[in-house]
Amino acid sequence: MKNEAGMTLIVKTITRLTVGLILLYGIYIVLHGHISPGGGFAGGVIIALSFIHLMLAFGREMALKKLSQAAASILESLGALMFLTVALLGFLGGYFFLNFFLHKGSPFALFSAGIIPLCNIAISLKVGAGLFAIFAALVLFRGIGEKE
Amino acid sequence: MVFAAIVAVQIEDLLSSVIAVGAVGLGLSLAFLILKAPDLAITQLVVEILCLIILIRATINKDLPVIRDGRWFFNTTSTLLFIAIFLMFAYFALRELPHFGQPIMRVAQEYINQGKELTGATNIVAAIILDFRGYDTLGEATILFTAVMGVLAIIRRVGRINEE
Amino acid sequence: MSEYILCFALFSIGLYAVLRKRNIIKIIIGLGIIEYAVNLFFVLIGYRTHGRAPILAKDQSILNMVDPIPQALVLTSIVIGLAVTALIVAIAIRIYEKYGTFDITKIRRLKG
Amino acid sequence: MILPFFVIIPLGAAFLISLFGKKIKNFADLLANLATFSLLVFSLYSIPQVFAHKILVYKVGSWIPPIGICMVLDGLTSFMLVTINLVSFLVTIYSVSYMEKYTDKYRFYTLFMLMLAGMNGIIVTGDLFNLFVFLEIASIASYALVAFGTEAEELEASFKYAVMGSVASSFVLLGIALLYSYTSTLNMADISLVLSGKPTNTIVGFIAVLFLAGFGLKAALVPFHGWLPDAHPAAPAPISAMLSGVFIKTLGVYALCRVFFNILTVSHQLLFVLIVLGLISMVVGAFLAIAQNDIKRMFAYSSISQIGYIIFALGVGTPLAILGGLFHLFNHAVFKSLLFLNSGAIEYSVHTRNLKKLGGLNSRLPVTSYTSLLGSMSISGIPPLGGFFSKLVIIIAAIQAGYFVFSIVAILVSIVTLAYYLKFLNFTFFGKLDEVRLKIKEVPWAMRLSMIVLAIICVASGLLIVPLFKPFLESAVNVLLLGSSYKNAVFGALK
Repeated sequence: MKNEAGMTLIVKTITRLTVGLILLYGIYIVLHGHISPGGGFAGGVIIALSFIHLMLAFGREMALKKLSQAAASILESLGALMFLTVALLGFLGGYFFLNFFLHKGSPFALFSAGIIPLCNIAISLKVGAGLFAIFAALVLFRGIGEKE
Repeated sequence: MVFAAIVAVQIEDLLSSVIAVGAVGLGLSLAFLILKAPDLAITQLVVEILCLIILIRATINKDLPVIRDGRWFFNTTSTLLFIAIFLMFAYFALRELPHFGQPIMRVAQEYINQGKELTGATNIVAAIILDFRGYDTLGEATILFTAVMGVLAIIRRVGRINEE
Repeated sequence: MSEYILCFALFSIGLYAVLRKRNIIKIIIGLGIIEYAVNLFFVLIGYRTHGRAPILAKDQSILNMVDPIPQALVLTSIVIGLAVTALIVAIAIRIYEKYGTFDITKIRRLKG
Repeated sequence: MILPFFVIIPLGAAFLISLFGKKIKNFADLLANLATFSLLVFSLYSIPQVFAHKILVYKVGSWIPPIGICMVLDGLTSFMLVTINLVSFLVTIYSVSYMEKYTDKYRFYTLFMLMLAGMNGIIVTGDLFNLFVFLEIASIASYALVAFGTEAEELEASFKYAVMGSVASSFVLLGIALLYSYTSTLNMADISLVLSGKPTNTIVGFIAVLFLAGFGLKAALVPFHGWLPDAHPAAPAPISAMLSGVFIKTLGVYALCRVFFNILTVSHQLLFVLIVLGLISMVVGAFLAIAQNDIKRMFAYSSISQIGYIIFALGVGTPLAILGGLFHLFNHAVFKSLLFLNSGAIEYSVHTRNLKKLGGLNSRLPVTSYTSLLGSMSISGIPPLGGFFSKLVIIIAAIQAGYFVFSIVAILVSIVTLAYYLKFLNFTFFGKLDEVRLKIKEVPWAMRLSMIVLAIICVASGLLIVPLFKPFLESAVNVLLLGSSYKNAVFGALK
């Protein structure tokens, strides 16, 4: 499998420069989801794309070293559980999915809008890890005899 | 976009047809932007990229003989006839909708008027999907989770344990 | 009106692809096109002439915005479309591995 | 107050199983059984609640319904919840032993729990788009579950099913889009309120046709039935039992009657369409079932035929007919899942499903053979069992409503049903035992237990129809009869 370890030098160099930026952009989109366009889903997909980018450029070992498939699926379950927990915390106020922060913070600030940023983070974790897991599974499938 | 869609369906080479679908998706993303839906434009764009990567992954490096479509004239005509009838009914039904550009906004106006005070989020779409209709979003996250689990389950190399 | 009709035309193209094509990938593409058409239709019905995007700016008092609900719904349905596509592609790859073809008429082990 | 738990419990269980299932042995079995058991308890608890309050509305996130999403508990909801959770509890017990054949058992439980969450979500929701979302959860989980064995046939069946299912979902979503555009709201009661203020016209008919196509595909009515005979046999036996037993009813029949009766308040022409579709399904399903040699394929066609009965009864539309239809729905859920579990048990011990290769299993698999005898007798309408009463009620109601010809057809189909179940019993359990199979043993206790319990319910539903089931069923029927005044009930409960 060594001959598949990535593309040419140019691609690798550019990837090294851009991957960090893509990841940062994804995180930015997630955190500002309640103020500007974007949100957990778009941000999560961007985060997943940054890892997929890495995988396409450097081959699968490199990307899986950063984030293994098992870790990805665990992260995904954690994200899902976190979302459910946020929803369940609404029971503190008596209702499922209640936005339980009493004062919502000043609009336009980063820390505002009650549960919305929390939900965004949970979703992005889930989406990012989940899509990466799908992709890794689809790619790994073609490397015969590697899995298990 | 409609043109690109026709190309995508009719072209014979699979890779080109996948790329044509990409064109449809990007056109859709632009359309969302024109229709004042920036949230959707971003999401559609990135989702489209991901879809394309997955689809190309599925088609690339496979020896693909060009598959000719069925030559039965009858079946194609009947399908087209069915679609034509569907479109005709759709036309009559659509005439009774509110005109383009003037939605009724019964519930939506309340979201716009009070969304900021009630949730504190200035992005009203975010306020709707995560607060007013947060339960839907839980379902949506679950769908993705289901798909991941499904893919991981289908991709397993050995499905059954042989007793023999 | 013409926008709606074009949207339905897109829907029909997808439907045609699903019903008549023999290649599995083409069928998946058809499903994707149907998905796009429905999403586009949702956003179209929410559009308001000279409306603004439903995001408040710092000192904005105009409330002439496009309908935000369809946008929220479409966000959900885009993700649903992605999930379905991923799953079907996974099935298709497995089918390719088992049969060595994407032609649906050659994949006929089941009868009826 | 109990309503959100119908979704939270299976969802939480699914997430936890996927997180810890691989590490801790037997964790998945235990948690899944615990979850389904608690769901059963909750759903039984909902019955007295409905009798006490008639209708309960739960506001998610404390938003008032047209703004937020609400969950509604009424007679029909609690009826469906009891059916689903009863079957799913027994099926989980069964799959503890049965699923040992497959690898990655915890993934199976995760998907199973997600499917259950989807179905419960469909039942409890009071919001149209939310219904669509949960419909998709349940469908996607079922696509994956059908392909769980990852053999060629299973993948092919799953692909066919997934394509048809996605088209169906698109139709439903298009219908919701049109409805939203027309009424500008998504809450079911609110839609009904807006629609009652407008004259009926083409668009409502068009929307109804879209919904009929979408939910009809999910329910496998005859013009749209192509996927079912492939998908149901391909799935592992517990999943076939769930799919045939409750899945097509939840996604197809329940959603269809909720939308048609409570939201759109359909016209007589459309109800007549339902009658015709039901009748065609009945006849075609029964005659195709006779010709099958694969046990599970035969059962799958028989499911189409029985769904035909239910849709036919709903189409007739008189109170008695709806009562019969819902009672038949319950009965069919019980005996069809019993039969699929039996077929799974046969496959488990004999490794074939071909009727021609079976025979004489009576002596080797006593529990399986007696329970499937009961199931078959019940489905083909032998008097003291549940299936007889529900078919009788449907036919009487059809005659009362003046559909003589149709009811004669229904009786004839019932006789055909008896014929093919006799064929099944004859080829499987009686006759000469193959000498190779002298050593096979009865299936493990968990599988036996769930089959026995289902058989007991089969008998009980026939004997106890009057004292126990009638009030229970009637409260469900009343909801459908409410028709457009459903909205008043929901909004009344809010105040």
